This record gives sequence, structure tokens and C-alpha cells, in this order.
Amino acid sequence: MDVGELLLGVGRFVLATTLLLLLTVPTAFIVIQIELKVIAQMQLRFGPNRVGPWGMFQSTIHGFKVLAKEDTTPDQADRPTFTMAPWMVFMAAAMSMLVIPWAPGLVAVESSISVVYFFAVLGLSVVGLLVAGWASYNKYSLLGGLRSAAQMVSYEIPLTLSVVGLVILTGSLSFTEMIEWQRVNGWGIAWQWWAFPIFFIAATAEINRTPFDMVEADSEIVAGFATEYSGMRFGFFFFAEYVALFIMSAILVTLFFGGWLIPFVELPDGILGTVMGLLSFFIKTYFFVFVAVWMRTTLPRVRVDQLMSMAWKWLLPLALVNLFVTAAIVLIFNLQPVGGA
Amino acid sequence: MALTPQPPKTDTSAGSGDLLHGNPAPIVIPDGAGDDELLREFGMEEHPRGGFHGLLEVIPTKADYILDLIRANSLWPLLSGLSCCAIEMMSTATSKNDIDRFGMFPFRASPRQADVLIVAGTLTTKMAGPLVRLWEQMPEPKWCVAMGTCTTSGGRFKRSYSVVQGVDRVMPVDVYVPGCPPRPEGLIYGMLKLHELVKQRRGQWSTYVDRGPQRVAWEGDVR
Amino acid sequence: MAGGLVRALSDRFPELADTLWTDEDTVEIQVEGSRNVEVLQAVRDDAELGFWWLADAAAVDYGPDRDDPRFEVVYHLFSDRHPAWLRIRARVDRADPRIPTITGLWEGAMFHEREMYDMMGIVFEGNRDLRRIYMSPDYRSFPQRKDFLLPDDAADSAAAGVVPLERPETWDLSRFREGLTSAAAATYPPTAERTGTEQEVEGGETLADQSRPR
Amino acid sequence: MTAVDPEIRIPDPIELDRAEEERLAARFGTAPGSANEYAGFETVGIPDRPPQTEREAEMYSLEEGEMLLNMGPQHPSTHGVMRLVLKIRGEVVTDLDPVLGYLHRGIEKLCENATYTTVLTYVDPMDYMSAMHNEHAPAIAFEKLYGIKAPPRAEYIRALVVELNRVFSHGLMMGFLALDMGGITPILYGFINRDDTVELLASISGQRMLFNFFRVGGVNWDVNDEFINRLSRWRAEVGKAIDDNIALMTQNEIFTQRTKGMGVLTADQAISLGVSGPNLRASGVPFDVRKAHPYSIYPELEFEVITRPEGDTYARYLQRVAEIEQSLHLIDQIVDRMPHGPVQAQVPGIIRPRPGRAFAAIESPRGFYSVYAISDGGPNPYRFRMRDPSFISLQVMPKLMPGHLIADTMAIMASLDPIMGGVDK
Repeated sequence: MDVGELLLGVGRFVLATTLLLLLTVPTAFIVIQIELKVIAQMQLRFGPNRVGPWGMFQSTIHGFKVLAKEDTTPDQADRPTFTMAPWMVFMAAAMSMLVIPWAPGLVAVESSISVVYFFAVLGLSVVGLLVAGWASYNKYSLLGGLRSAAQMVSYEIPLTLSVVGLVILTGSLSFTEMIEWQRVNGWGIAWQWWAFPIFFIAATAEINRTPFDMVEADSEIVAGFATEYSGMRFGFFFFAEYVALFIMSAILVTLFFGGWLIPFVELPDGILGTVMGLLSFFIKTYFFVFVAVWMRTTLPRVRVDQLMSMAWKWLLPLALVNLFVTAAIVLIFNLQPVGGA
Repeated sequence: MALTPQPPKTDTSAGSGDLLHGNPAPIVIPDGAGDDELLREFGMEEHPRGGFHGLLEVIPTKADYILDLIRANSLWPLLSGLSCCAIEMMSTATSKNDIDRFGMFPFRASPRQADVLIVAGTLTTKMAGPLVRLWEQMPEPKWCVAMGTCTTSGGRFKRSYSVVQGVDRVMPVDVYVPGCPPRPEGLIYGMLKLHELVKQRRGQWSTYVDRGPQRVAWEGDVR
Repeated sequence: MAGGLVRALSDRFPELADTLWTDEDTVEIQVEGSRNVEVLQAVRDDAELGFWWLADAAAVDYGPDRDDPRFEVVYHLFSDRHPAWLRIRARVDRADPRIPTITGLWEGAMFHEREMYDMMGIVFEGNRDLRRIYMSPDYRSFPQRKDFLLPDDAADSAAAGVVPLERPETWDLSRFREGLTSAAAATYPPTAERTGTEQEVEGGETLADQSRPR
Repeated sequence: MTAVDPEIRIPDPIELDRAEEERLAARFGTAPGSANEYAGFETVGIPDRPPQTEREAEMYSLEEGEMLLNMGPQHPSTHGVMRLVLKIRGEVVTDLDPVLGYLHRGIEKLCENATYTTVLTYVDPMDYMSAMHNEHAPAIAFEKLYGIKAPPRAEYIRALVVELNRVFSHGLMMGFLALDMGGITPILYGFINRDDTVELLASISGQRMLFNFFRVGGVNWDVNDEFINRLSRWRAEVGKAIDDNIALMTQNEIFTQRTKGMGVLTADQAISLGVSGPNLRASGVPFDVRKAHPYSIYPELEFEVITRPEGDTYARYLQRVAEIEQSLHLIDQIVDRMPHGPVQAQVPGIIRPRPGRAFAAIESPRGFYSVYAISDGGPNPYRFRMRDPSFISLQVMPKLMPGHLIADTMAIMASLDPIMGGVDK
């Protein structure tokens, strides 16, 4: 390999990573702002309307306030792990953004196994939550950490299995190629409409959103794993949660709703196509963010045992059935993937 | 020995102060020395009553001002109600009197993430300890609002054997909101007063360091 | 109104008949503290009486300034067969306040008894959870006893010979002075309203009871 | 050689207080254990002292795999400042100890030092969700002691305001139940209803929450046409927020799955434990003081005692919903039949009833609320005792909880609807 090529690759990687890390913070702010305003409107309130026009900068202010708070560590806490946990959770969320295809030709790391990479890296955040719960020396945190471990490990399985059907259809493990396949054959939801609800429910549970937010159930275990965290470290958890919501919506859109594709419109090459693709991608993604917020306003929380039984008794068998049926159909009709690997 | 108190003999030479016995040497700044010339070079002007003011001042003061603005507009109250006032506090947060407009909505359940403690309701001697503990668990900067007459003075239960006569006996308080209980509008007004305190750095938090360690009086002293 | 109940009680407990007292909707008997379980069980399980619901259990301190210092544990009972409350006053020695527990009859008496222990210092023998319920475990006195004075109340208390409302420097009494100083003060409420309230008609019912809208 | 005169000391205000107390004690004598002695507080967690009772020893001894979880006094879902010590094995609750008294304000003692008129202001903050009911029972008891009765119009106004109070109290219970189960919106809809209702009540009593509306022998203000107009407007709108909540809760699969069959309280258990009100009726016992011992104008009104047979959390919730309907129905009847006349009997400023005893019970939103007042002829009640329903209802928690999960504990407690102001007095 040429040294210049290597340096170019490293430079590209560093640039992309920096840009994505910089992107996480405004993304979190936007998602939080959507949550603040949408919940307020649904509850017949105004919501924040003092900071900036229509209160647009309220979430930014919240974020900077959190960063300026005192950072406390409990006496009995295990300091190295206590300090490390928020960082682990945040990095898991930020790193998984590397493989998201934003627009035609706009992806930080082009990889042929980006699906595997994505689910592997996103699954790392459970380590952070478990460590946070254990290191805090607080019983609420411990319960929250253990709940998160049980919940996320359980839902990882149906989440991943529900995607395998699409992988069989497209014959690829790369998000970019899957979008390319969808451009030719129609959106994934049309082919895998049965896998979509499984993926949606499992994804909601995976990122600890209502109605599966046992991990930080306010009314039971005060703030769950984050009970003892304050200041910037709490801010990391806070950001990571909302960034994860954004990422999950993005992947959902990529897998089932054609990513940056616009129906019946062929994106032109060049900068215009990129901009249109970006717009299409963000509109779809934020629609699913809105759906998640809507669910949070409406639904109460399910119980821990109901949650687990749902994962193992319903979602997992359904995902397996979906997998077998898809595989059988692909075999019987001898479907050939378009951009196949 | 002298019957009248004698002024202590002062020694102005540096380092000769008796620090151990509480007589630190006064710090004397000789005239014309130091960084004054440097400051003048940067365009700072001397104020007739001492000190300099000018361009450089902007950096610390404006940064502080922005930080205070941020803090004032994002005050997260602790989700903690003691009694009757708690219901009006919740009413303040709900649809009719939406305190979320001022960025105060996420009522945090954990004191580690709260900025302002709204003591809503009668404080009893049994609850005083846990409440002080909550207050101490909150990270700086933090503020305290005493809501209702019971928390400001004991109110209608002032004579009781188990009621603390005002929450300021056990912790510093920034804003007192009268009323039994105050209307939600009253609490909103109090919180806006707290905004002013935060912006002007007049809250107990900014002066906390100057006053030294507070004496927490709850242990056996309150009634 | 409560005539049937009065008859049934005097049949059932002839020895308590002279402590029987009624008002418009209450029938009251007094027992010795040691007999409370026996009497309560009798009125609960008796088919004719059937007082199945323990409405209230409270302690009253007839304090040291009384002729006969004592505690009373007062039970109020409800039955759907009689249109009256049954009040049973159990007498407890003030020097050695002990009385058997009734948690064997009604489990729900537990918090009542813990409260009485906390506030009055009455010990319920046989209660398996007699802890302080309101005050801290290391609190040492019993706030609702009559000899427990409120802190800033000492100067105002009846022991100091003052009724707070009648202290001229705290209240403007001009509105009430006429009533307080005249001879009519002793007969508040005004005679027009009092007439008839004392006279009992047949069956333990009073005239006030008849006039009630029911 | 110090510069500071040791004689000169800045007096500590707390020491001045203490000196004042000592002076008073020297003058008037200190009762054994007056309030100026040390009143500390328990440390959180396992008590640092040997167990005092059998039950405490049983509760605070842990077996292998068990852990104590302390909830409160500050916890989002303990409805105030109750403290629950849960003994848990994993997520399953094996035992539970409610620790009360964090809001004990000594109201009974204060009432014994207040005149009869002032007592009615002291009892307001007890069960602060139903201040009207708190005043109702003492008002009836004092009228019995004093031997007067309120005019008919006053009785109608009383019944009207207590039923209004019951509507918003039950409406908020629906919201709190949802909040403790993670639904954040029903509480806001409940508060819309509550704010409307308290503004209505404030327009007649002058206060939004602790109304101080009842007087011995009547009520403070008369209702006028404007109030009746507002009431009819309120009556037209009140169903909306409640219907929204029903749509969010009763018709929600997650909600019904989490409440049905949870925390079943049998009728025998409920009677033995002294549970009352909607909780008792949800277990199938038709005991309602308004029917069992009619007071005020309830004998003249048409209503049936609502019961439900199941006795679980869902039944307790539906019971409240049904009682809201019932209260609205009662309000319609009261407004239709309200007579004209005075609203306050002739009562002097300082009431001195003859020596005697009176017992009065009413049906508050939380159940059987009774007052036992003893007069010795003076201006203060000699003994003033209040029996609060939520205090007694709390005893069922150690019986109901074992075997449930932590999440269910919160839901069951919210369905019992305790208000700590009433529990701790």
C-alpha cells in the first residue's frame, strides 16, 4: 500500500470522526428540543418559549448548563469506572454514527460489513450502563444497571434477527448497498413489512425509550443508573440517550424506508443530489424521532417481567419465523440480489 | 497587664505576620509598582476610587454574564414536595401555569441533577435531616426557594412541637414566596425573582464561599 | 332512635348498664381497661349487635389537673343493624398505662395503637409492633399528654391562668366584651338555641336529633 | 495578649432562644419531655439500634439474597414524604415497612390549644387534596357539641362543595396512578380539571387550596347567580379532561395489563385492616358513610353505593372513575334542589359548648374520616381527635406487597391513594 494513500485514508477517517463527534452535540440538542416542544403541545402547554425565537435554544441552554455544573463523585464510588462509564456510553453512540449513510456518497466509513459493525458497537453501551450502575454505590443505580443489562441483551437478539431477513434479500451487509438495492427494488418495508414492527419495538427497547424505560424509571428507581451522576458526566448520558434515539431512527429509515431515497425521484449527481438526499434522510429520521416522542407522551411503562417475556416469547420467535420464511422464499424463487456481494 | 486593650503591634514587612495566632501581616502594595503600566498599555483606565476598568474587563465579566444567563434560563427543580404546597408546585408545572416556558420543567428526581430546591410545604423536625441531606447532595451552583408560610416561618404550625420554624433555620434560602399555599402565579413570580438573583449573582451560592462554612442548625436546635 | 341498641346492650352487659349514656346518634358505655378485648369481641360477634367495623380508636388524657387523672382509650364501632355509633370508653391507669391490645380482633387497630403509644405513651400489651409511628425513635416524651405544653405556649397556657384569646394586648375584645363581661357569658350559647337540647325523649333520642334533616 | 476581649461575645441567636426557653421553663415549669429536648431523626437504612419489637426484628433481618431498599422520604412516587423500606429479592418485594411521621405537624395538639373556630383552619392542610371534607366533619361535631344546626341552604352548599372537591380529588388520583406507572400525560389532564375546579371553589371561598370555608353553624359565603353560572359552565366542560384520561388509561393495553389482578384485597382482609372508602367498596363491601350514617342532606339525595367485586388495582381505579360520575350526578341534584335562606346560624365569636362529647363521621374521597371532640366548657376543645382514612389504609401495604415487583408496589400504593398530610396529621 502506498504511504500517501494510507495517509489520505487516515486523514479522511480523522476528519470524518471529528465531524461526526461535532455533529452529535447539535443532534442531541435538536432531538431534545423536539421532545420538549412536542410533549408540551400534546399536553396542552406552550413549552419553552423564552430562550430564542419560539424557545428554540432551550435545549442548548440546558446542555450548556449541565456542562457548567459541579461534578460530584460519591465517596464510596469506584472512581475509575465511575468516571469511565458515561464516556463509554457516549462513545458507543458516537462511534456507531460512523457507518450511517447520510446521502449519496456521504458516509464516514465505507465498509462492507457496516451492519455487523453497527450492531456490535451499539451493543457496547450496555457495558457502560452496567458499569455506571455498579460503580455508583447506590442501590437504585445498581437496579437500573442490572435492568439495562437484562433488557438490552434480550432485545439485541430480536433486533439483529429482524434485520437478517433484509440481509438475505439484499445479499449485502453494507448499508450503502442495501440502499442501492432498495433504489432498484422498492423500499425494505414493502419486502419485510413483518420485520418492521419487530425491529421498531426492539429498537425502542434497545435505546430505553418509553414504554420500555425501566432503566431510568423515574417513579420506581429514582433515575436508574444515572442517579449519582451530575454535571458533565450526566450530560454525557443525557446526550447519548438522545443521540441513540436519532441513530436508531436513522438506521430504521436506512433499512426499511430507503435511507436518502426519494420515491419516484431519481437523485441527480453532484452537490444537488447530496443536498436532496440529506434532506430526505433527515425528514424521515426526524419523523421517527417524533413518533418516539409521541409514544413517550401517551404510553405508561411496561413492567420488567412483561418486558422480558415479550422479548423471549413473542419477538424472538416472530423474528425467527420471519428469517426462515424469507430464506425459504429466496431459495424457492431463486431471487438474485442486485448489487450482490 | 494592660487594662485597656492595646492595638497589636503591626509589622509591615512581608512574611513576618503571626499567621498561626491569627494576626496575618497586612498586605501592602507599594506605589507605582506592579502591572499598572502593563494594564495602561492595554487601554485600561484608572478609576478614581481604585482599580482599573476598560477593555480587558470584558473577558471575565461577559463570560460570567453569559454563564449566569444560561444558568438562569435552565433551572431544574428537584422533584420534592413536602406537603400541601407540593400540589400547587405541581400545578405550576402543568398546563394552566406552564413553568416550562422559563426552562424549568424537567423536575429531576435525583438531587444530583437538580439546580433549585423548592421547599414546598411544612418542614418537620423529622424531615429536617433528610432535607438538609438532599440539599447537600445537590451540586453547586444551587439555589433554594422557600414556598409557603410554613417554610418561611412555620406558618400556622409555628407553635407545634414538631415543626421547624422556617426552613432558613436549617439551610440558606434565596427566595421566600409567601402564601398558604401560594398561587402558582406566586411561585412563578418567585422563580422569576430567582432569575434576577442568579443573573446578578446575589444568590446565596455566589456568596457562599465568602461566608465560610455555614453552621447547620438543625441538630437538636430547631423545634 | 337508638333504643334497640340501648336495650340490647343493657341485656348483654347488665353490670355496665349504669355507665350507659346516649346522645343523638351515639351510645356509650364505659369499661375497665382490662376488659376491652372481652367487651369488643362480644359486641362484634353478637348476632344482634354485630358491630363489625372499628371506626376509630383514640386515647384521651384526663390530665393531672383533673380530680381523677386517667387515660381513656375510646373505641368507636359501626354496625349496619343499628343507626348509632357505639362508643366504648376503656379506662387506663395514668400512673401505669397498660391495656391489652385489640389487634387480635381487628388487625387494623395496629396503627391506631402505635399512634396512641407514640402520642400518649399507653402500652398495648400483646401488640407485636409497638413502635413510635410519628416521632423519631429517640424522642423521649409523649406530646399529646395534657402536661406537655407547647413551647411558646407556657405563658399563654391555662396553667398560667390565661386564656390566650382573652389577653387584651393580643386581641381587641370590644366586639366580645359585652358578652364576656355580662352575666349572659356563663350561659353561652344563647338560651333560645339551647332549649331542648338537653331534654332526652324516649329511646335515647333528643329533640335536636328529631330536628335534624335525616 | 490577645486583641479580642474574651468577655465580649456575639450572642448566637439559637442560644438566645435556648435561654428564653430556660427562662420560661424556670418560671412555668417544664413538663416532662417538653418540646425543647432533642428530637433527632433516624439514619436512612437499617436502624443503628437493636430492634424494639418483634415485627421490626423480623423486617430488618435479612436472609441470603435479600436486600433492603429505602424509598423516601424524598422519592418521586411516595406521594409526599412517606418512607418505605422494601425488603427485596432481586426485583421481587418480600416485605415492606412504611415509616411515617415525616409530615407530623401535631395538628391535634394545636387544635386542643385553639378555639373552635380556629380549629377549622388547622384541619385544612391535613388531607390537602380534600380540604373541604376536612372541615366538614369538625363542623358537624362542633355543631353537635354546641347544640345548633346549620340552615338548610348552608347544608346544601356544604354538600355541593364537598362533592366538587371529591371530583377533582379522584381525578388527580387517576393522574397519579398513571404517573407512578410511567405515563406522564394523565396527570396534566387531571390538573387541568383540578385547576378549573379549585378556581371555582376559590370564587366562593377565597382560597385556592385550603379553603377555610366551613364555619360552626354554616358556611362562610353564600353562592350567588354568578357562581351558579360558572358552575354550569364547569359542569359542561368537566367531562373532557376526565374522558381524555379514560382514553389514555382504561383503553390502554399496557395499563390494564399492569393493573388487573395486582394487589388483590379481599373483603375480609379489608374490613379487618380498617380500609374504607373507595378502596373498601372496590373490594365488594357496600360501606359508604353517606348511606350508612347519613349526615348533611345526603338522605334527600338519590344515589346508590357503587361497589366492585374484584378488589385489585384496576377495580380501585374504576371505582374512582365511577364515583366521579356519581358526584357529578349528586352536584346536579344539589343545584336543582338548593333552597333559599340564610347560610349561617347565630353563633358568638368565641364558642363555649357545654361539657360533652361528639363524634362525627363523613365520607371523604379517601374513605371514613371522623372527628371525636370533647368539650370541658372552655373555649378550646379538651380533646380533638381525627381519624384519617389514608393513615389506616396504609396498613394494608405490608399485606398486599409481598410477591409483587417494585414497579407494582408503586402502582398499588398509588391505587390506595394515600395523602401524607392526612396520614401524618
